[in-house]
Amino acid sequence: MPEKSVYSANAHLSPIVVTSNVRVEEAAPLVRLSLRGGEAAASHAGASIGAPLPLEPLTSTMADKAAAFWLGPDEWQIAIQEGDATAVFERVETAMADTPHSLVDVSERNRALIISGPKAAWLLNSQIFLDFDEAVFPVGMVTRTLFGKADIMLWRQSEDIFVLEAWRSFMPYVIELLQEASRELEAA
Amino acid sequence: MTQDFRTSAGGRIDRSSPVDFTFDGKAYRGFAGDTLASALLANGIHLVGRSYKYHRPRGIITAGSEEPNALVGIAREKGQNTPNLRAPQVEIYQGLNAESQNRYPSLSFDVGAVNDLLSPLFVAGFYYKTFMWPRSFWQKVYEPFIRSAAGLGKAPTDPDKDRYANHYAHCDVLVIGSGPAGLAAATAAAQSGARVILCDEQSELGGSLLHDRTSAVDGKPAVDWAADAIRALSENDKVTLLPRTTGFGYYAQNFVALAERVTDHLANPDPRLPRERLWQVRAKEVVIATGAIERPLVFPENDRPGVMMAEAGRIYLNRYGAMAGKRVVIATACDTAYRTAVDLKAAGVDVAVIADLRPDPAGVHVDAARSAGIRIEGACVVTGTKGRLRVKSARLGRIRPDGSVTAMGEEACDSLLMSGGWTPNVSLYSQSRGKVAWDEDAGAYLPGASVQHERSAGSCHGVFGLQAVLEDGYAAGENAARAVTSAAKRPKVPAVTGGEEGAGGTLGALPHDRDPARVRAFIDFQNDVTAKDVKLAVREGFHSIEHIKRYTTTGMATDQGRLSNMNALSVASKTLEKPIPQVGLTTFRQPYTPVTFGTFATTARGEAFDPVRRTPMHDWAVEKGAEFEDVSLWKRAWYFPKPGESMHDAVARECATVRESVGIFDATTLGKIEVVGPDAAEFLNRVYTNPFLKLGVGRLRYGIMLNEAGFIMDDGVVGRIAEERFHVTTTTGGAPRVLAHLEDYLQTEWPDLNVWLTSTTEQWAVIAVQGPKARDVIAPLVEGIDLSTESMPHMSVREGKICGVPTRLFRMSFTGEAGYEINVPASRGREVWDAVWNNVEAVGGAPYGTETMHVLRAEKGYIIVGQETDGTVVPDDVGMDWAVGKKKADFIGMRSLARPDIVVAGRKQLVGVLTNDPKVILEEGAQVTAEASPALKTPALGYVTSSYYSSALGRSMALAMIADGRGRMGDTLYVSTAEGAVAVEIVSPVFYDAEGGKQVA
Amino acid sequence: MSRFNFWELAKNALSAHENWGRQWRAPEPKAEYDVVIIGAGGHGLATAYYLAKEHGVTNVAVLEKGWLGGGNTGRNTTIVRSNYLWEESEGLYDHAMDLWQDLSQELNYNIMYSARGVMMLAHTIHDIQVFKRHVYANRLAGVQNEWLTAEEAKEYCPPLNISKNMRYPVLGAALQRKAGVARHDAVAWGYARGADKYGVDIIQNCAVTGIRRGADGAVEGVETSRGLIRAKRVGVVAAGHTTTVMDMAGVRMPLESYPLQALVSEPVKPCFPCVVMSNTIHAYMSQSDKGELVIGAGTDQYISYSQTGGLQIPAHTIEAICELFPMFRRMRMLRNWGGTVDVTPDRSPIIGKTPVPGLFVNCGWGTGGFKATPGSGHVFAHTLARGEPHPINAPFTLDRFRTGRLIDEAAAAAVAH
Amino acid sequence: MLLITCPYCGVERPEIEFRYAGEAHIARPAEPSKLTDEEWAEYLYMRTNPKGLLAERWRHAHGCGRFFNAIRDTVSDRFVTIYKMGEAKPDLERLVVEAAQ
Repeated sequence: MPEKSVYSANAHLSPIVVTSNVRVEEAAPLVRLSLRGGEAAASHAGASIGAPLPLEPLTSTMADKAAAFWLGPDEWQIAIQEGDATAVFERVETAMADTPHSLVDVSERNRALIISGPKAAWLLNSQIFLDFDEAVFPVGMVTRTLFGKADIMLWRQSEDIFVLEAWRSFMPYVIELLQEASRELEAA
Repeated sequence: MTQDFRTSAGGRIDRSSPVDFTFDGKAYRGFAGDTLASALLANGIHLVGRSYKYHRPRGIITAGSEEPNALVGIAREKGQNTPNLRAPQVEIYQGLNAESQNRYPSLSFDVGAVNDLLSPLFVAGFYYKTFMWPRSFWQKVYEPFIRSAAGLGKAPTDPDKDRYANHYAHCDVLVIGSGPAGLAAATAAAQSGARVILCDEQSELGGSLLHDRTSAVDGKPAVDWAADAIRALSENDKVTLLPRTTGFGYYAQNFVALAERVTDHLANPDPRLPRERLWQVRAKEVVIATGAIERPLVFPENDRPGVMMAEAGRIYLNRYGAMAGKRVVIATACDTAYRTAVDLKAAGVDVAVIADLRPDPAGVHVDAARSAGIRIEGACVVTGTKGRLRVKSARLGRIRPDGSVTAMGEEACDSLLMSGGWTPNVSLYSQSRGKVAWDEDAGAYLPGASVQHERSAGSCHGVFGLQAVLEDGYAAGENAARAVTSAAKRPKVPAVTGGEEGAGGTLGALPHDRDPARVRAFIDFQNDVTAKDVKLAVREGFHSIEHIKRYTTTGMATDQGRLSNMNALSVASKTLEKPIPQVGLTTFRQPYTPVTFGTFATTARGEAFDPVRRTPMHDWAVEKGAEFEDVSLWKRAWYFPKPGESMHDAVARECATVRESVGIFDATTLGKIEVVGPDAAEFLNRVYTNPFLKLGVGRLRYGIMLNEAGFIMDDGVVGRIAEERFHVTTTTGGAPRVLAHLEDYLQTEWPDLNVWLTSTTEQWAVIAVQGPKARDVIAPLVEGIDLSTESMPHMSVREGKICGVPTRLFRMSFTGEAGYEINVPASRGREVWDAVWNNVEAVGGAPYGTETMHVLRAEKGYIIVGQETDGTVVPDDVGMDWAVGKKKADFIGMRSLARPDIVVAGRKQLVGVLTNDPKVILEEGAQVTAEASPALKTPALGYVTSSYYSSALGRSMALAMIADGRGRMGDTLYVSTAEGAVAVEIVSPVFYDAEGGKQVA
Repeated sequence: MSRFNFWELAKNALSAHENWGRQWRAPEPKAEYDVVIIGAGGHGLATAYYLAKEHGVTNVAVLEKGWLGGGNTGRNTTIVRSNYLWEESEGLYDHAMDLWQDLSQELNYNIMYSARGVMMLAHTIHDIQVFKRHVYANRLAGVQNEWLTAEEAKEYCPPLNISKNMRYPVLGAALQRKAGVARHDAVAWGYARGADKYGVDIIQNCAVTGIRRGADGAVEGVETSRGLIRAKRVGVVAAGHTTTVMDMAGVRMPLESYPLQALVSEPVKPCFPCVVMSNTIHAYMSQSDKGELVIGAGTDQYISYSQTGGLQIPAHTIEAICELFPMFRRMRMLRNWGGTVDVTPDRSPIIGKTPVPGLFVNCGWGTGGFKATPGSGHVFAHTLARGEPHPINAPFTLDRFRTGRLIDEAAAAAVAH
Repeated sequence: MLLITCPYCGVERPEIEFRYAGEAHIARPAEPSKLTDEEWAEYLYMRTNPKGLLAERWRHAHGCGRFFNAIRDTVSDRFVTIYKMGEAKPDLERLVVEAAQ
């Protein structure tokens, strides 16, 4: 498990699911930037946030208070633990110079959940059709996929910790279904 | 009632745990571990149901999911009935209430049995030949009669209170069936380190090993070996064991669906548990180990209660300690029934005779029976049974060398156990799209080549005898593991004693000495299809097995022909004088056995049926008493009634407030796409009808998007934020479709363009402020933007701050009034809304909903895509030729606009409509005609697309699409209403501020 | 051939039904016919029947590569209705509706037409606008269709959930009372028996392998697995396989073939009185005379001739059924199957001439062809007999895709706002 | 439910992550206005719809968002090959021969 993660539980909110073997919490706000463009753009952006952007499909890179996620062959999501989205945006945008690219502030578009515990993968498999065997979905892997009928981004932070992002209006749906699936974990 | 037919000891039931239950209201007692069928048998009950067509009394015939007769309804509470449950699959629990089905008033006296007397008329397909006169009688008399006689159990009547779960799983090897072959396969695969899922439809894993008292494996009784194997698997954390779980659907690319029954067997299930769970499994390799199904014998009156499959008799005896009868006749064409005879005899049951079709039965099984002192008759056939609600005796006949039969007299019995041999269960293989092949030696269809990563093991592909089945299972498991992992190990196959293969079997109707016109030998028990029905179908020209099935309904009952198919096929084959493979085989389909709808629907119910999307300001609207409407997945505030206000009142007030003062509106749901890159303008120029190359930074433009067929697919406002950055809006419902459409062209047709699209719909909360006081309301909150018209005219965009929050401020109008759309980061939406609302409220403004928005835009003649347009409308039809860039060489849909029937005269065009009576509000969708009462089938000129009361006009108004509409200004036409046609005048579609001065002020 | 009626049935009962004759012959193909029809589904057989009966063209063969009625005729959910929007569609489907009413008597075969009403649910304001447009348009055309409130809809179909708390509440419904269901196999068998009676040869297990054209380009016959069969007029009524057959004549078609799935529950006593359809949440259901709930699912997204599809398709439909009828969550699916449907760009059929003289086509019925069977056969028989379309099928040309005069029912109903 | 390999992500994913996008290699004409109505209708509507190998487009709509091409047998639904947008269309006749071997 990485020592630090750009994601941390939002201390102002109570956990969404707590059982003996799984926990679901909402993550604290983050600055999120969507970067589109070629490898040159990625290289500039990586330099500006202090973490090289991943070029391997479905991988992520970490830095102090920042992370970058491969989402497509010309698409990354950059997450930064910092307050002022506009300032971060300007800093990265400036670093791009004349490289063709698209940088869009999507900080507010997504909310994130942290799902942790020995039953985290089991819980996710109630709605996600992915194989969470570590040989198939190793720590550090990130992907967009479907959670039931909602589009999500899913990142494996460690063996038992996943981060799930969804567009904000879809998050109540995701939460309801996670709560629903977790009910039987408390049953005898 | 006492358990008169319970053995004194043995079986897997827990005799120390009695379980009380009722059947048809009568109390019975069984033991923990009993199924409903075994408990009823132990209580001496065979009669459990009535057949589908003739309402004949029927008994338990099998011990498995293939049961066609013993179907019951079970309800834990009123209205929650589950019909058609198979008694051999129902585990009893304390307080279980089961009801028999398809009988009135009772199981032993059913008035529907009158159908049986009419059976000479009610042959296959009789209903196609009659019930046609008089015409009206079909629906009024005949059909209701047929419908009430047909059907089996009663549907539940109240909403299901149970919950259903879903689970996606992946594994290396999925093994379906946990009998000897499946257990061996799972063991071998697990020993190789593979991830294994082993499922079985029964409550306990082990299959036939659970009732095998004669075989030993590695020196242990078979059942103990099974227990050890299961324990070893359960201790392996890469193995998932799923009892009560039916592998019901084999789909493409080794996707297999399983249905797990989680709580139905529990007396008091924990409400946190789901009732059932759908497992959607992607397996690298699948081992099908679903066994074989014993075939009934087709002899006259073979459907009498008390007649049962021989292996079922053995299962009930050995596994449940329940005796099928106290004096039993065994009719067989196959060795395996001898095992039943031996076990019954050992348990103290009087085995009257084994009537074997074969002239000289021989072999180890026969020898065992003979040495147990059981009478064996070769060349002997059952030719009928007697008894009303339970068999009392069996008629026996001797088969002579010429095939004729002579009577041998009757043998008294209270149960008749039969075996026609075994049919390999190829359903799942067939579902996997494999082609079964007829094997003449086996007398059965067997799996052919594998089409998917699948292999069958054990008797489901014709391997019989315990030693051979185990070897086959181990090999299947090992080979499956080998296909996915290099670490596969060769397992050690245990040695078996006993459990030898039993030979023999027969297909089709048996010979008899009875009057063929008077007796019936059933092939499909539940649907009452006899051998004669199959012959009749052939006689009438139904020669394909699919035709025979459909005409006679054989194989269409809830067992899907599992017991009947091969016998029907054989009768058809003999009648047609064609070998079986030429007659064909009907298709096996999903599901293997019936699966609860709730298990398919899983968690989709209520708000989880589809995501409910709400804006950051939703709760505010709820507090203000808004009514909502569904627009795609979004809930949008429709209108804001004050106490006592009707919708009409509320909308009229909201409209007037916007026109006279100011209104605030939640526009968050509009789709938003950030289009960024050096070629952004070029791209937009290609995808909109409008020109975009010269749009200045800070300016907005309304754009229309066509599909390639030239029809309007979406519209919206596009803002140029920077030279290479555009903020595009779409309709609420169109957002995903538009983004996919744009990505399609960008990636497929124009990959050379340097431009990228990012959805920002949910990045922004959007607050529309519209009305003459709009600027005054927001001005105090805005920093860094000069709001004066000179500096920020209509259709412009500025970046700055509002309430200290960064904003993209659009000056635009969809109402005809001056107005703004304030884009702020979503999480700040509510606080900015509250601040703006304070100012709006202070000047007497109001919130408004989508209905008012619709009225206001209609007064201006603005279209709504999907309301004025319907996927068949081009820009000129709605008077928007002005938005089509005439100088452009190309844009999506442009070429289609030149097609002959697009440029033809007489197309429907957008117009305004005013009723002669200003109080009449037309219905949207009403048709427009030239005459008040046109002759029938006169095509309409068009239809009303939008219709409202306009508070600005003080009267009703409407928009319509009318043929040649722009050439009909001032004409009087007619519009249909529920009460008849009303006269209307055709006018311009712009009703309000035609000069457009207000919105630019 | 004996007539079918109760007395004949009773008489035959006395002879243990040993004396019933064949409902249709199994003839060897002749060398030449006046008309060859490719495809012995309901539409093809109906075409042959009306050719013989109404146009006196009896030297007709219907070629079927499998067993008659074995394609979509025997795989659909048997819904019959005619409350379509556009005048062209209204004309076509209502013509069929008229023929359905007396079809049992016409064919002397009980096809069990049951006018139990088809109700289409509105869940959004947009749905209401669209359905009312249908109701008013249908009224002008003399096509039965009426608007019901949600409460009236529940009265008509008591199991219906009209709670305001549903994800997509029922806001009302359009009801066509004389619409309903029929017994699909009986339609094929009745037309087959009727056509056979007039001398039409129905040749099963006869696959078409080529279409022979003369020097002038006109059709001369078809090559089959049972030899060359000459005919100057050939009608292709091959549903999902139309593209393949038309390829043999070198004609490109605006068609794509998709798997369409359907399913039935186990049979239960009568619990569902009518047909209910919901386009918005993708469900349609009725209860058969056998007692099964008959449910239509959607098409898979990809072109396929496999006659099977993915689990997610029926699951999606069952979700919607359980939302509309929450008591049926405890019912169980008995059987799920698939067919192959041919879909045109505007979701309306193509019935008429092709660029090849003598070659005619009747295809593109998509997911809704069963309801049109009698009407389709009737107007296509006219087209084949006269060489020109009947006024009812005149708009349904192949050429409309060139001119842009589409008949787009789906667009009129499906565009969200 | 099909299992589809996204050539951009390099992994197999269930069909529900993908959107079908119809027949592949139907290039939009460079200058539509120069086409006759027949030619334009051919581009818009006429499709091969083969019983056998079909070159078709899919989009990894709920994954990386990329469109790509695939060759699939429409009778067995089996994918023969999957390739990125812009790569040449394989020779279908050769694939048929190879599949038969």
